[in-house]
Formats: sequence, C-alpha cells, structure tokens
Amino acid sequence: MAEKQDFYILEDEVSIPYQNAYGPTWTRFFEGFKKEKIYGSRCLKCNRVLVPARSYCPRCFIEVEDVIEVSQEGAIVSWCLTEYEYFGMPTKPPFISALIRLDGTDAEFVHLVGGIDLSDPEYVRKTVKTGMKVKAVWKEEKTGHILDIKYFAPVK
Amino acid sequence: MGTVISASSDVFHGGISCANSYYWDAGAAFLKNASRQDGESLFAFSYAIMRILSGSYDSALVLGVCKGSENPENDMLTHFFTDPFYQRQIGLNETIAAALQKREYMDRYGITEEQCAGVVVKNLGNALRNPYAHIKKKVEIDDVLASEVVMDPLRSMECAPKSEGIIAMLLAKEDLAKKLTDKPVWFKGYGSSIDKFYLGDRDLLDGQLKTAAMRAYDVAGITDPKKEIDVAEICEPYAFQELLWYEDLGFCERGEGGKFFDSGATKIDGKIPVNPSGGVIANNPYVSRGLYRLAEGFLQIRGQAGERQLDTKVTTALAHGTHGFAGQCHAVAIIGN
Amino acid sequence: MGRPVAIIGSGQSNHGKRFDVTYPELVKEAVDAVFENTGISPEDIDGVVFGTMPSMMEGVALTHLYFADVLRAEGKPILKTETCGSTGISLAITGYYWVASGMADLVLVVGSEKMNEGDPQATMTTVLEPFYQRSFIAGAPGVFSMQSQAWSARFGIPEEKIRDAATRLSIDHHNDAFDNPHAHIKKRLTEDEVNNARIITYPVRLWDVCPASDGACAVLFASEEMAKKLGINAAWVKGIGYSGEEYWFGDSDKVEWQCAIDAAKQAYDMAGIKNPRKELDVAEVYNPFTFQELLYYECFGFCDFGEACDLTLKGVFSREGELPCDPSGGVLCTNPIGATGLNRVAEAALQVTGQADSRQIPGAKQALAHAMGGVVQFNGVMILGSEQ
Amino acid sequence: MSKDFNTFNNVVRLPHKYAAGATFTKFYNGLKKGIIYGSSCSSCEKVFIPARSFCPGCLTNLDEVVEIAQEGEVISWAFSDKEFFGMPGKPPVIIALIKLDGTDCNFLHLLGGMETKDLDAVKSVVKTGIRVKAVWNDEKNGHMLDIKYFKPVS
Repeated sequence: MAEKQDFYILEDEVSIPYQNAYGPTWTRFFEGFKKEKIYGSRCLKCNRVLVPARSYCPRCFIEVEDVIEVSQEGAIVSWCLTEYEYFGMPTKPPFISALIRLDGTDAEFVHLVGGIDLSDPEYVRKTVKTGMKVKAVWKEEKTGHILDIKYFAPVK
Repeated sequence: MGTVISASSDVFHGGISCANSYYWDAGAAFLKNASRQDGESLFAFSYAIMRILSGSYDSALVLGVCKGSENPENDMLTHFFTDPFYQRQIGLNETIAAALQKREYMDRYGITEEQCAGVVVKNLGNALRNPYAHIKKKVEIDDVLASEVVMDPLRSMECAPKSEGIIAMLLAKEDLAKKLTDKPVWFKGYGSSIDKFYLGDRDLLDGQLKTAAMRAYDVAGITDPKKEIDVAEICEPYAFQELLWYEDLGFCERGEGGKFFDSGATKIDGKIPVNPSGGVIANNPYVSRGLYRLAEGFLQIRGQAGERQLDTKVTTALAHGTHGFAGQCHAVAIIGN
Repeated sequence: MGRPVAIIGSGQSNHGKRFDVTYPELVKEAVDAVFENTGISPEDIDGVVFGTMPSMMEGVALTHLYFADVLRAEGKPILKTETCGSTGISLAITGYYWVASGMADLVLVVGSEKMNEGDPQATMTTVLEPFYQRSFIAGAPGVFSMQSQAWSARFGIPEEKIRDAATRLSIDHHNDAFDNPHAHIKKRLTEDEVNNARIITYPVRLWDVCPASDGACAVLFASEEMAKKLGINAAWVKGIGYSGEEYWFGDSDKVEWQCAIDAAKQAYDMAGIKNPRKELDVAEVYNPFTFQELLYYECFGFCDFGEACDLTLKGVFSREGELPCDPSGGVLCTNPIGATGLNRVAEAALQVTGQADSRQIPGAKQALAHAMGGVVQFNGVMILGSEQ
Repeated sequence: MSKDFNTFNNVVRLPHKYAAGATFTKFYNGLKKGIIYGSSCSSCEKVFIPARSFCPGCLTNLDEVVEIAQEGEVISWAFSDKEFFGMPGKPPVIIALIKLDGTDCNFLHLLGGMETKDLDAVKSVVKTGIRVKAVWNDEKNGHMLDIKYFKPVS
C-alpha cells in the first residue's frame, strides 16, 4: 500500500525514564569490573559456571555460589558484524558482537570483539573466526559498567 | 509444575519490553509451555484455570509481576493508554479520568467527600494489620480531606501509591490438589468485561463491572452476593471507586454506595468486609494488584490471614481487578472452600 | 485432553506500510474480514483474545484498551496475550485453551502491529536488559546472525552453501508473495541481487531480512458443537507446543535449539505425528531471516541437523517439493510482528480447508504453523488438520 | 523512597509517527478552519465527536463528517494547579467532559476564560451543568488545542 501523504501523520518522541535495581549479585559483579575482575556463578546442582554472575541457576532454579572469578580469556563461539544503524542504538556501527566462551565457564558471555580494523567487511570476515582465542581489554577509567571492558581482542 | 502463566505489562516493567522474556527463567519456566497476560493479573489467573480445565495440565503457577520502584510515576505510564490524536493532546491520564468520574458520582448521586475519605480511613486502618502493605499509617477523615489536591476533586491520600508487587500462586487440578494440601481453596467463578475506549463515549457511572460480576456469579452459582460473599477484596486505586464498585458488584443499589459504606457493612467486622488487607490504597502494584486481592481472599478462606483474619467464618471470597481509565476493564474471581 | 477445537475462519488486513489508516482502523480491517468471511455475527462471540509485540512499538500502552471497540469486545470477556515475537502463536494457543476448557464456544483471536509508526529496532533493543546485553546486540538481526554463524560452525557447513540456500529461499518466498493478496513485499529477485545486497549484520544481507509491516490478523476458534452447528469448513487443532529458554543470549545453545525442538515435539506427540516431513503437507515456518528458516527445518525434524541447505537446494521445501514451506511468502515478505504468528495459523488453516487460492498446496490435509519470540528464546507450534 | 541500593538510569526513547487516517485528517482540517467535525451514525443515528471512521457502538463505517455545535454543557470537570507529565500547557488546568449540543457523547477538552489561579474562584464559576462555548486560538495548525478552551457562556 502506497504511503499517502495527504493524510496527517503526527510525529512524536516518547522518552520514559526508568530506574533498574542492580540487586546484590549484579552490584558485586560490577564492583568486580571496577577491579578488572569478571565474576561468574557456580550452580551447586548442575555444577555449571555461568557468567555473568547471577543469584540463581536459570535451569535448576536454585541458589548458586554467586561470585567466583572467571578467566578473561576465551574462544569465540559466534560473531556478527553490524553495519546498520537505528534510532537510539546503544553502540554505534560498525561493531562485532560475539558469543564468547570464557575458559572454564559453561555459558557464553556476550560482548564486543575489537582491536582490529572494522572498516572493510571482507577483511573482518577473513580475520575473525569462530574458535578464535580472545582476551578482555579494559578501559583506563572504570565506572562499573559492562563497557568497562572495551572489547575482547584476538590473542596473538 | 505443568505450566506458568504470568502477568506483567511492558510499560510497567522497568523499561524492558516483552516483559516475560526477562523473567522467564526467574519464573521457573525454563523449557516449559508457558504464557503471559498483559494488563491485569486476574487475566493470568483465568488463563491458567483454562489450561487446567482443558485437561492439558495438572498444575499451573500464576505470577503477577510489577516492580513499581523501577518505573516512573504511574500516571506518566497511564498517559500512554490514550490515543495519540485526541485524548493524549488533552493530557488525559488515569487520575484525571478518575477525577472526572468522581465528580460525576458526587453530582449525580450525592456521594460526599467524607464518604470517599472514609474509604481511605477504613482501608489504611486495615492495612496496619497487613505485613505486606506498602502504606502503613493511621489516618482520620480530616487528614484525608486536608491532603493536597492532586486533581480536584481528588486529593493525594485518595489516590493509590506506586508499589512493588510480585506474587506467585499455585493452582492444581482436583486430585493433585487433594494430595498436596488438606485445605484446598477451590475456583468457583470468573468473569471479565471491557468497556468502550473513549472516555466521553461511556457512562462512567454505569460501566462493565456489573457484567463481569454477573458472569462470575453465574459460574459460581451465586444469586445473592450480599449474602453469599463472605469477604471481598476489590481494586480501588481511587478511594471513591470502592463505593461505586459496591453498587456494580450488587452489594447495594445504584447510587447507594455511600450509604452502604456509612452502614459499616464493609468494615473488617461488618456484614461483608471489603479490603481487610487495606486494598489498593495501601498497596498498588499496577499489574499484580488483582492477583493480590485473590491471594488475600485465599488466606482469609484458609484462616491464615494473621492479624487481619476476619472473626467470622469465611467460605466464599471475591477478588476484583481493574485497569484502564475509570474502570474500562474489570475482572472478578470467586473462590471458596 | 480437552474438547476438540476448530478454526472456522480468518481475516487479514492488507499488510504493508499503512499510513493511510489509523491503528484501530487497521485492526478493524482484519476483524471485519473474519466476520464477513464466515457470516458470523459479532454478538455471538463469547470472548476476545488480543495481543501485539511490546505495545510501546506504536507508542500506545495496553492497546486492548484502545482497540476495545474495533475488537467488538464491548461487554465481553477479554484476554491480552503477549509473548514478544511469538505473540501470534501464543494468541492462537490462548484461543485453543479457552475453547478446550469449555469456558467458551466461540472466541475471536486478533493480533496486530503497526511497525511503521515506531522504530522497530529501537523498540526491540529495549527487549534486552540495560545492564549487560543491550549494548551489544543490534536489534533482531544481530541475534539471528550469531545464531546462523554458530550453526554453520557446528556442522561445518561451508559459508557459500548456506549463502546459496538462503538465496534460494529469498527468491522463492519473494515470488510466492505474489500469490498472497495480503503480502507486503512482492519482488522478483535475481541471485545477484540477493547475494550482493548490502550487509545488515554480516552474514545477513538485506534480502535475508523481513520487512517492517503494518497489519492485523483475526481468527475464529470454535468448539466442535459450534463448528458443526455453523456448518463451516473447519481446520481442526491437532497439536500445540510451546517452550522457552533462559533470557540471556549465551546461556543456552541456539543451534540444537531445545525450545524449538521441544515445541515441535509437544505438538507432534499430541497430533500423533512420527515423521513430520511425510505427514505434514505444508508448513508455515516463522522465517524473519532466511538462515533461521533453514535451521528450523532441522529443529522441527523436517531433516537431520546439517542437511537443510542441501535439501533446500534440491527443492524439497519448495512449492512443488515434498514439504512445501511458507507458500504464503512467510514472515520474510510480511512481518507485522504481533500478527505474524497468527498469520501463520490463518494460512495453515486456509491450506487444510482448501481455501488458499493461488497459493494452495493441492490436497493439503495437515499443516504446521509456528512462531518464535523473545531473545531467540521462545518457540510455539500449532498443527492443524482437515479432519477432526 | 530513599535510595540505599544502586540503580541504573534506563531512559527509553522511542520515536513515533502516528497515522491520522482519513477521518482524523478531516477533523484536523476542520479545526484549521474553526469548525468542529463529528460523525453521525446512519445505523443508530447517534452523533459522535471527534469525527470517527466507525461508530463505537454498532461499528458501522462512517464516511461523512458533520459540523457540530460549538456550545454545550459541562458533564464533569477536574482541576489541577500542579504540573504533570503530558499536561497541555502550564498549570493550572481544568479538564472537562463536555456534551456539545446535538451530540451523543462527551467531548474531552479544557475549560478556561475565567480566574483559574485559585480553586475556590474556579468553583464559584465552574459547575456541572453550566453552558460553555469554544474559544479558538488565532493561529490554527490542525491540532486539538486549536480550540484554546471552552469558556462559560454568561
């Protein structure tokens, strides 16, 4: 159906402020970030180590040992290169999102892969591979935010 | 657990859309056939009942999820119930709609400010005995009448707060229920109904609660609610609405809500106690408040309502939930032993 | 199990970019159509089920309040089912349970979305929590791209082969859409156009991705008694399944995708289906991304894991193939999210009742309808049959 | 509530373009000319305002718009002298349901044109049942608030 401009269109931007509570476990997780530590949790039933830290195991539905330090190195399980941009996008393209299995953990950590030239998709495609080892690169100034880790860079 | 039906609403969910994605695992639904209702938690209750009655599930977990502290003021959110072109431009929100409804109620039936304030005094009085209540303070009629005008004729103490409220309720079919507990409380009836959208198209004093209640009474086999309902937990985000809902629920005649209140019948020791928990005036998690009412009814029937337990025998309880402007949508559930 | 449940009719709006009508008017198109198509009077409806994706996509919250009039719901019981992208199938499942429970004989189920009134990707980003994952996941395409990459790595499927199969699906479905009067994007595409289209999130390119559509769909669910009394050619609900996983992307495997496998299995078990490729005559798979449609063939047991590309290239899932998938053009060509899953159900019902006109699969007796939602987290399946 | 715990400020910003469709377009175009349009239902014979594309009662499609009287009666009203989100203009504000002559529903709009600083002053003038009349802005852009407010008819 063609867009008919003879009908009115009312333009508006909705902006609604919310405040989300970190709660104790996530507070500890982000306190860890300030100290360049990544915390995960071990489920006392299925024994899986989950990262980020959490207060219960999503499968076994029981409480967990909630802050244990995990490795800052891991392997890429999957990745994609984002080229498009949309309103309110929190991270500006181009960027590589990845599922990263940190060593010794049993869930994938979602973060960015960086430290390489992102301007040419063909180059990225040839450089970034599933299974590749990567390592956390921290920002100088840490505020207790998920982007205190700038990205995960390939381990040379 | 066979299935999980939760209630939550995206705008009342901390700015995280598709609310039940977020709490799917926290709601014990990992690899379960589960679903969700938006707007009113008694909807979720009725959907869970359907799933059990269909014979597909022996048990169901019903969740009401609303974490008010993460949200902006309720009226900022209810403002988005409006259509963008007409009512939104006039600034409509739930409190304004309620103020318009209250004035009509006072003008048409002679309901007084004192009667409306009386509901606050009664309910907050009851809330003093309820450990789950959000607002706990002893108030007098004069305190209510002296509280600041929010939207004349509504004063701040006549309007419900913004509260936390996450509630879980377990349903089971007959044989399983009997195995799990000596004191099961049974589903007796449910009804819901929705009114037209535009405020000006509706009669704000003759809405759909009557229809919803009639449906619930029919299923429950209730012919005289005044006699057969032992306790009612009803949803009064604005105190005067409790009086209007008395009428729609058949506790008294049209226009008699104020007089009925004055008779003392709805006090905690009255003939038909209403909101012994303190009601929504004392605790208002927007989406889960209907399920809260039902849980309170459940506790009353089981005799487990602690300090707020009624002295009289409770065999049948009514729970009511409403959302939308001036009661656009209502749900009524009846449970009993 | 509960009482038998039938689908006795459906109505769809014209899907597309619909700035010519208000949102309630768009919903009304579908609701009016279902009553016109069946000759049933709105007064006879016992209840209404409605849903969308997050209602703030269109800037109006709790939209069942806004649409009470056009849903013909005044004075009727209502439910508002919402489960993100899978809302459409969850709506159908709600309609099923309402009738199966004996609490209603005739239920109107409606789903809608007016994606062009908002910014769909901006809205979908708010599905992610703001603490951890919102910064990294580029709307829906980001998630699906990673899922596809993990799939190709797991089974060692060469990138070129996946690209070829995806291209085949894209060309076929955009062609199929010409036979669907309600479809949004109808386009004759060449391999070159698809292969060299601009990258959205690598490896996903433009023609691998569904559009943002405005549209609504309405379906009537009836009890056996009611269906027989009305004497309408009905599609019978033979099986339903739904399952969901953890919220956080990364917590569960999205290749051997348990909630997809489980949802299909629940539905097959209920319908008594052992070999879906043989026993199903047509499938309306939720395919917002070409790659994901391929993965679903495997998760739903249409073929083994790792086989979907080869079989697709052989034409097993095309219109003339062994198990035609998405002859309507599917989600790839039309995606008003809150209605999309229900569109799949409506299309499946049209197929098994022989009413799918030029997109009819000859002799179709058993069909699958499906939708997915959440952070690639929920899957729901409904099996419809022409016999009770 | 006091803030003992860390919270994350999560501002959700979403842009919207709302399609007004044919009927609201006619309504807004009417406002530009100082005309209030409603719709008359051929089936139930009721007159609705603002103009509708369908009758909210019998759902009949309504194509034609009809001009509506600019005077009517106040059915209910509410007053606030505090700012709230979505407020039309600055406080104080009186929002009212008005039954315009010849219509069968109530029109939601503002009251004005009197002393509104103090509630008692408002109450001495504004009562349910009083007659009011539309007052227009000089500049009209096709917006709900082209009608400045409804003012008591003395």
